[in-house]
Amino acid sequence: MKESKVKDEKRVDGRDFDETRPIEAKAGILHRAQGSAMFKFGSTMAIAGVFGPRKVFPKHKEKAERAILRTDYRMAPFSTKERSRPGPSRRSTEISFVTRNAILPVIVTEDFPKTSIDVVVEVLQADASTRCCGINAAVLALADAGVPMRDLVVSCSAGKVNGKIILDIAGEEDTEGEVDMPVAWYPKRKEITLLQMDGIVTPGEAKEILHLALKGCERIYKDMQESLRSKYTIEESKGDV
Amino acid sequence: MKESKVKDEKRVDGRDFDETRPIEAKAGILHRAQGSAMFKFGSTMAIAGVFGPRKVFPKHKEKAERAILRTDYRMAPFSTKERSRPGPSRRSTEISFVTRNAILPVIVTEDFPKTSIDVVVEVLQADASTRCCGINAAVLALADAGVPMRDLVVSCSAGKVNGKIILDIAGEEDTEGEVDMPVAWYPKRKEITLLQMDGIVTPGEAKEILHLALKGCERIYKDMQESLRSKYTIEESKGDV
Amino acid sequence: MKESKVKDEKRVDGRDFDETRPIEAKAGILHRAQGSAMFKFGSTMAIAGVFGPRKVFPKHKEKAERAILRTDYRMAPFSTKERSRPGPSRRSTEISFVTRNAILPVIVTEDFPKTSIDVVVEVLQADASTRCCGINAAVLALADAGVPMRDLVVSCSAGKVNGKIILDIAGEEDTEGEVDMPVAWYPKRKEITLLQMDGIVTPGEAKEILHLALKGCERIYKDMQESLRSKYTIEESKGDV
Amino acid sequence: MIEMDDLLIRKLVKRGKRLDGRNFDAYREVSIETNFINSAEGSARLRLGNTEVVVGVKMGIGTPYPDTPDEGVLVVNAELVPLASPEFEKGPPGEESIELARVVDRAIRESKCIAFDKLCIEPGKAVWMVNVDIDVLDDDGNLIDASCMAAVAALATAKMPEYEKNDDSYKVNFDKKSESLPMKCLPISTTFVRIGDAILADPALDELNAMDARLTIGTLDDGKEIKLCSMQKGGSNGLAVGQVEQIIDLAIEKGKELRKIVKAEKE
Amino acid sequence: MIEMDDLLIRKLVKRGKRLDGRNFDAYREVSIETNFINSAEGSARLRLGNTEVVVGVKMGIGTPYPDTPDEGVLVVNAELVPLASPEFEKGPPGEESIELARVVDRAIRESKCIAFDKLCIEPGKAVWMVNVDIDVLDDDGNLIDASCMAAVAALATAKMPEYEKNDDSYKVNFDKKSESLPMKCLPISTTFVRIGDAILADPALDELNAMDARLTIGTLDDGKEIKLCSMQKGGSNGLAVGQVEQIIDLAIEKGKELRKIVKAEKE
Amino acid sequence: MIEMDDLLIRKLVKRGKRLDGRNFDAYREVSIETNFINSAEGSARLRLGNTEVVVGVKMGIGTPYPDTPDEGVLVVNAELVPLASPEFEKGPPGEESIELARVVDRAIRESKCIAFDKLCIEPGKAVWMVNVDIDVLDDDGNLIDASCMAAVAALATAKMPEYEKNDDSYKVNFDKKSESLPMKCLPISTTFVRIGDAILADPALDELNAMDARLTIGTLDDGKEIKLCSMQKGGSNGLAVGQVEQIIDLAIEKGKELRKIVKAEKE
Repeated sequence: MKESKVKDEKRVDGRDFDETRPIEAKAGILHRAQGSAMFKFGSTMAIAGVFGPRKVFPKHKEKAERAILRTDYRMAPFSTKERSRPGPSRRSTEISFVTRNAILPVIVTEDFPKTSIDVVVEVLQADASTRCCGINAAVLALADAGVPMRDLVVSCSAGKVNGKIILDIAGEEDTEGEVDMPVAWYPKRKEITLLQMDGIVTPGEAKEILHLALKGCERIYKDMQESLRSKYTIEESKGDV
Repeated sequence: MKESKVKDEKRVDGRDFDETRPIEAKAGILHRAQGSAMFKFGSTMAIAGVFGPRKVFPKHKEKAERAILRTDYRMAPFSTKERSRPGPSRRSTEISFVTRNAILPVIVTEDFPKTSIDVVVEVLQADASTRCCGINAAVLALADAGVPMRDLVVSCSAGKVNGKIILDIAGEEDTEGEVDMPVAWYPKRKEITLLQMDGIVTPGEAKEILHLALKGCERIYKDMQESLRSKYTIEESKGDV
Repeated sequence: MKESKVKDEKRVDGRDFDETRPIEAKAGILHRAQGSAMFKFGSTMAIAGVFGPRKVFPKHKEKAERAILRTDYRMAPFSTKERSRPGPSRRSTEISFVTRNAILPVIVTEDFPKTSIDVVVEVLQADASTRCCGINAAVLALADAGVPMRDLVVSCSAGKVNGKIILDIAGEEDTEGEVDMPVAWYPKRKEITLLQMDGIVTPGEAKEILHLALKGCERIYKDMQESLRSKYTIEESKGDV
Repeated sequence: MIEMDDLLIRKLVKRGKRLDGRNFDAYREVSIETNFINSAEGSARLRLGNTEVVVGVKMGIGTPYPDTPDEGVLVVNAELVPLASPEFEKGPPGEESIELARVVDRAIRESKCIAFDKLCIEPGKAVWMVNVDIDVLDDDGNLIDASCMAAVAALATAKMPEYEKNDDSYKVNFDKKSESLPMKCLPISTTFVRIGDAILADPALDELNAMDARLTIGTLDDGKEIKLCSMQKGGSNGLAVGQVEQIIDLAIEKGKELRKIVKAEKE
Repeated sequence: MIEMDDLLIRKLVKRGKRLDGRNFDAYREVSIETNFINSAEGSARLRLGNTEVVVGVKMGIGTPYPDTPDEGVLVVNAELVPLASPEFEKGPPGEESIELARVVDRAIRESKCIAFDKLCIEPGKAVWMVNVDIDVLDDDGNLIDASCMAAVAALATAKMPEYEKNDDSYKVNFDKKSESLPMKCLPISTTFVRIGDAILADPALDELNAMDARLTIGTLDDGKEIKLCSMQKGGSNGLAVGQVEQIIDLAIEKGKELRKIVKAEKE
Repeated sequence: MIEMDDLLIRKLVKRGKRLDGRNFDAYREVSIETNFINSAEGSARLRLGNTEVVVGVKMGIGTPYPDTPDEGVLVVNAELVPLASPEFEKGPPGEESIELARVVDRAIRESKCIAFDKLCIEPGKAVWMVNVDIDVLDDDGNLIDASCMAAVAALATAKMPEYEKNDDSYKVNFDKKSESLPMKCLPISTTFVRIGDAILADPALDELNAMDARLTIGTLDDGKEIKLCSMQKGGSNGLAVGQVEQIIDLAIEKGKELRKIVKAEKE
C-alpha cells in the first residue's frame, strides 16, 4: 500500500492547500526573438518567444481585418523523465490550440490586419501544469515584444488529491492526482479563457476547484504586473500593457 | 483438408453462379455534401460524397479547358476484421486512381473549366468488391449532386472459384478465391472503363469471366436507372442523368 | 584476432598507397535528362542527371540575381549489403547539402537568374567514397547538359588505415578504416570545396592525408578532361567547359 | 448549404430565438442505430439533427503500458471524412479532429467506464486494446457530443471476440464473439456555447461559427449521484464564472436526458 | 526531348503508322544485363528502346504473415528516380510509382512463380523476405513491362545468401551465396494502348500521352499452356469488349517473344 | 535585430576589424551552467556571446546494433526551436538542424570519448542508449561549437540512473542516479570562416551570412597530445590548402582554451 501523499493539514512539499509552488519569471531573456520570457512553477519551466506582427507566410492564411495568432507549444525531449520524442504529438497539437484560445482575447489583433503574431512555447522541464506555465511565459513574452494587449492573461491550475482541493498540483501529488483543472483568466473582463478538467468530481467540487484556481490566477496577476512595471515603465505609460 | 466452398451446382450462400448479392442503394443520404449516396453489395457497404464543380485549390492543378476529377477511396478503420490503419495506403492510392479512370469518361468535364469535382468514397464495411461498390456509390452521388453525366457507369466483379466462373465473389468464397476481376462499364458507349484481374486463368476463361461481369453490370445499370428515375424526375427530364 | 588488411608495402587489393581504384566514367548515358553521366570508383557506382536551367517551382525559392542549384543525393535500396530503406535519411540530406557546396563554386549561376539547376545523384552500388563518386558523376552530367562552368570540380578521398596513409579506401579496408577524408577540388582556383573527416589523427597526418587526396583529385581531373575532350569538342571550343 | 451570417445568428439569439426554433437548452433529435457495422465488435450510427457519425469499436491484443501492466488500453481516433463538410480536407488529422478525438477519449477514460482491469490477458504481456474509431459523415455541428454518445453506445453494445494462444503469441478469433465489453457506467458529453450573454445547448454548425465560447462537460452516473469527469473550453472568447457554473448545472440535467437514450440502446 | 503533339500521334496512327516506324504489334528492342549490381542478390539492367530500369533483388530474414506462417514474403517497391524524367519529383512515392510497383507485384505474386514454400526458415518465426526494388532511370514509356521483365530476370538469376542462427536470432551472411532463388515460371507483362480504333503494343512515352486507354496483361507458361495471371486497365477512356479480347490474344503472343529473352538470361 | 549588410562585414574584415571588436582569432565569451535541467541525466545551458543552447542527456535501455552487441548507443538530435530565429520554421528538421546534429555527433563519436564498452548491460540484448538532445534557443551564429561544447559538458557531468530487471525486460529507475557516465576525453569543436583572405574564429551570425567558406574541426586531448577527430567544411566557396592548414593549427590552439572551460565544469 502506497501511503497517501496529501496528509491532513499539509502537503508533501509543505505547501498550504491554496499555495502555488514558488514562481519565477523573467522577460527579455533571448536576443533574436522580438519578445521572450521564462516562467517557472517550481521545477516546471517554460520559455516563450514572440515574432510579429509580421507578414503571413503562406499568404492564403492571412486575414484582411486582423492579425492572426499562431501558437506552438513544444516539449524539449529532455523535459520529462522518459525522453519524449521530438516533434508534434496529438497532445502538443491540442495544447497549442487551447493556448491560442486562452491568449487571443487580450490581443489587439484588429490593429494589425494581414499579419501574424507567432508565439512559441518551449517546455524545458515538465513537472505538471506545463500548459499554465507556458501561457504565463507566452503572455510575458508578448508584453516584452510590445504587442498591444488589453490586459494580461494569467494561468494556474487547481485540483483534488486524496479528497482535498488544492492549488497547483505537482511532484508526487501529480502521480496520484485524482482531478486536475488548468484555468486561464482575463482579469479586467473577469473571463475564463482556458478551462479543462480531468477526473471525477461532484458539481460542487468542480465549482470549488474553479474558484481556487482563479484565486491562484489573481495572485499570479499581481506578480506579473509587478515584474512588468519594474521593467517596462515606458510601455506601461502608453497604456497598453 | 478444407472442404470446398463452391459445391457442384450452388454457392455457399445459396446464390446462383450468375447472381450478385442483394443490392441496396440510396442517394441523398448526407446533408453537407452536394451529392451523396450509399451502395451495398450484401454486407460490403460504401458511401460516397461529391463536392463541385468548385474552385481548385491549389490553383496550379486547375485545367484551362475542363474540370478535373479527384477521387479519394478510403477504408474506415473498423471496416475489416483486423482494424485497418487510418490514412492512405498504397492499395487505397491505387484504387482512388482506377476509380477516377472508371468514372471520368461519363462526366461532362468540358462544361466546367478551371474547376474540380471531388468524389470521396468511404468504405464502411468490406466484404469483397469494395472498389466496385465504391464506384457505384460515387456515380449515384454524382447524379445526386447534379453533375452532368453522359451516362451512368456501373461496376461489378466476377471470378473463378473452385473451377466455377461466378459473379460477385464474397464472404467465404473470397478466402479461397482463385481469380477476381472487377469491371466497370459505360453502357451507352459499350466500353469497359475499369478492368483488373488477379489469378491464373486460360485466355478463354478470362473472356468468359469478363462477359459474366458485364452481365452483372447491365443488371445493376437497370437497378440504378430505376432508383434515379423515382427520385430524380426533374433532372432526368433535363436529359443529363 | 583479425589479421591486418593493410600489410607492409601493399594493399589488400594490390593497389599502391597512392593509387585509386580503377575509374570508369561515361557521360550522356540517359535520354530524358538534359545531361547525364556515370562514374565508378571500382565497384562504387553513381549516375547523375541534370535538368535546367529551368523555371523554379515553387516560385518563392527563386533568386532574382542568379540560378539556384539543387542537389539530391540518393541511394538505391539495393546498393548496400543490407537493403537500405528508400527515401531521404539524415545522412543523405547532409550529403546532398555538402555536394551542393562542393559544386556550386564552378557554376556560372549569375547567367541564369530566376532559374534552378537540378542535379540528381543515384548511387547504384556503394563500396565507400559514394559522395566523391556522386560529385564526379554530377560534374560530368552538368558538362553533358551544357551548363556553363568555370572549371570541373573533382573529388577523391584519402585516409589512414593501420597506420598507413592511403588513397581511396575501399572494400575490406573500409571496415577497419581508422580515418576517412573526402575532398573536392576546384583545380583552376586551387580551392577545396568539400572537406570532411572522421577519425583520430595528428595535425601532421591530417595535412598529409589532405595532400594525398588532392593528388588523387588532380589525376581524376586529367581523366575527366580527357573524357570530355573526346566527346564534347564543340562545347569545348565555346570555352566554358 | 450556405453558412448563415454570424450576425443574423447573434441577433436572433438576442431576441431569444434559434435558427431552427429550438429552446436554448434543447438538444436536436438523437437517433442511434447500434450494431450497424458487422465487421466491428461494437458500432453505432448516430444522428444528432443533421450531424451524423459512425463509430466502430475494434478489439485487438497488444502489450500493456509499462506502468499499467494488467490493464487494457483505450485508443480513440477521429476521422473527419472529407465528404462530411466542404471544409474538410484530405490529409493527416488536423487540429479539429485531434481535439475531437482527445476530448472524447478523456470523457471515456476519466469516467473509468471501461473495466480495464478485466481486459488483461497475461499481465505485462498481453491485454485487450480497445480501438474506438469515429467516422464523421455529416458535420452540422457539435461533433463532440455526437461522437461521444456514439462511442459510448458502441462500447456498451460491443461483444468481445475470443482468442487462442499459440506458443508465445495470441491470435484473435473475430468470428466468435460472446461476452460483452465490461462497462461500469455511461459517460455523456454535453456541449454549450455562449453567444453574447446567452447559453445554448447542442450548438448547430452555424451557431458554432457565430459563438463566443464553447464549454464541453462530461458527466457520469455512478449509481448514487451525477458527477463530472471532464471539461474542455473552446472558442476564442471567455466565459464568466457564473456562466461556467450555469453550464455545469445544465450539463448534469442534459446528461440525464441523453444517458437515457444511450441506456435504451444497451438494453 | 520535346513531347510530340498528341494530335500528330493520333493522325499517324490513323494512317497506320507509329512515330518510330514500328508495326502496331512490335516491341522496341530489349536488352538485358543481369548481375549488374554486385551488392544485390539478383539484379538486371534493362533497356526497352530508350526506357531504362535497374532492378535489384535483396534478400533478408523476417517474420512471416500470421496467415502464411511457412511462406516467404515478397515486397515490390518502385522509385521514379527524378533523373528519369523532368516530370518526376523528389518526395514520397506518387500515384504513378505506386501503380507501377503494385502492377509488377501482382504479375509476380499471382503467377506464383516464386516457390514461397521453399523460403521458410522456421515456421511462424523466420522466412526469407524477397525485396524487389525497381529504379527507373530513363522513362520513355511502358515502365510496367520494362520493370516486370527486369524484375523477373533479376529474380531468375538471384542467388540466395547463407545465414546463421545465434540464440533466437538469424543473421544473413551476404558474402556467401550459393543456391538459386527457387522459381517455377517466368511471368511476363505486356502492355497495349488503344489510340482511336488501333491497338498498339509497347507504347512509347508520346503514345502513352496520346492514348485513350491502356491494358496490361500478365501471362505465364506453366509448361502446358500459356495463361493469364493479372490484368490492369489504365487511361481515362474505355475499351470495347472486342478490343479487350484482341489484347488478350496479343498478350499471349507477345508474352512468348519476351519470355524467350528473359529465359535466355536465366540460362 | 537587423542583419548587418554582408558588404559592410567584408569591408570591415578587409581593414582587419570585426563588428563586435574581437580579434580574428578570438572567441566570444562562453558561460556554461551544468545540471540546468533536473529531468535530464546530464544537462548544460551554454551561452557563446548571444548564442544560447540547452543540451539534455537522457539515458534509456535499448537493444544494441547487431555489429556492436556489447556497446552502448549514441543518438544526437538537434532542434532549432522556432523562437531562436525569425528564420526557423515549425516542421520536421531541415538541412541545417540535420547538419548540426550530425557534425556534433561525429565530433563526439569519432573522439571515442564515451566508454561505450562500459555501457553494455547484457550483450546483444540490452545496452544504454545515450540521447543527446540539443535545443537551440538563441541563434547568433556558430551553433556547432556552442552545441558541441554544451553536449560534452552535459555528458561529462551526467549521472547514470539505476535499473531493475524483471523477467526479460529492464526498467530504468530515473529517481536513483549514482555513477558518472564514463568519459575518456573531452572533444571540442572549433569553427572558423574565411571572409576574403581572412580567417575568423567563432563566427557570429552576420559573419556566417557574409562568409565565403566555413571549416569546423573537432579536437581531443588524449593525455599525450592534441589530435583531430573530425572536420566539416561548409559554405559555398572554397578554401586554399594553406588556409586549411592554418585552420588546423588554430583549431588545436583554440580547442585548448575551450577545453579548459569544459573541464572546469566537470570538476
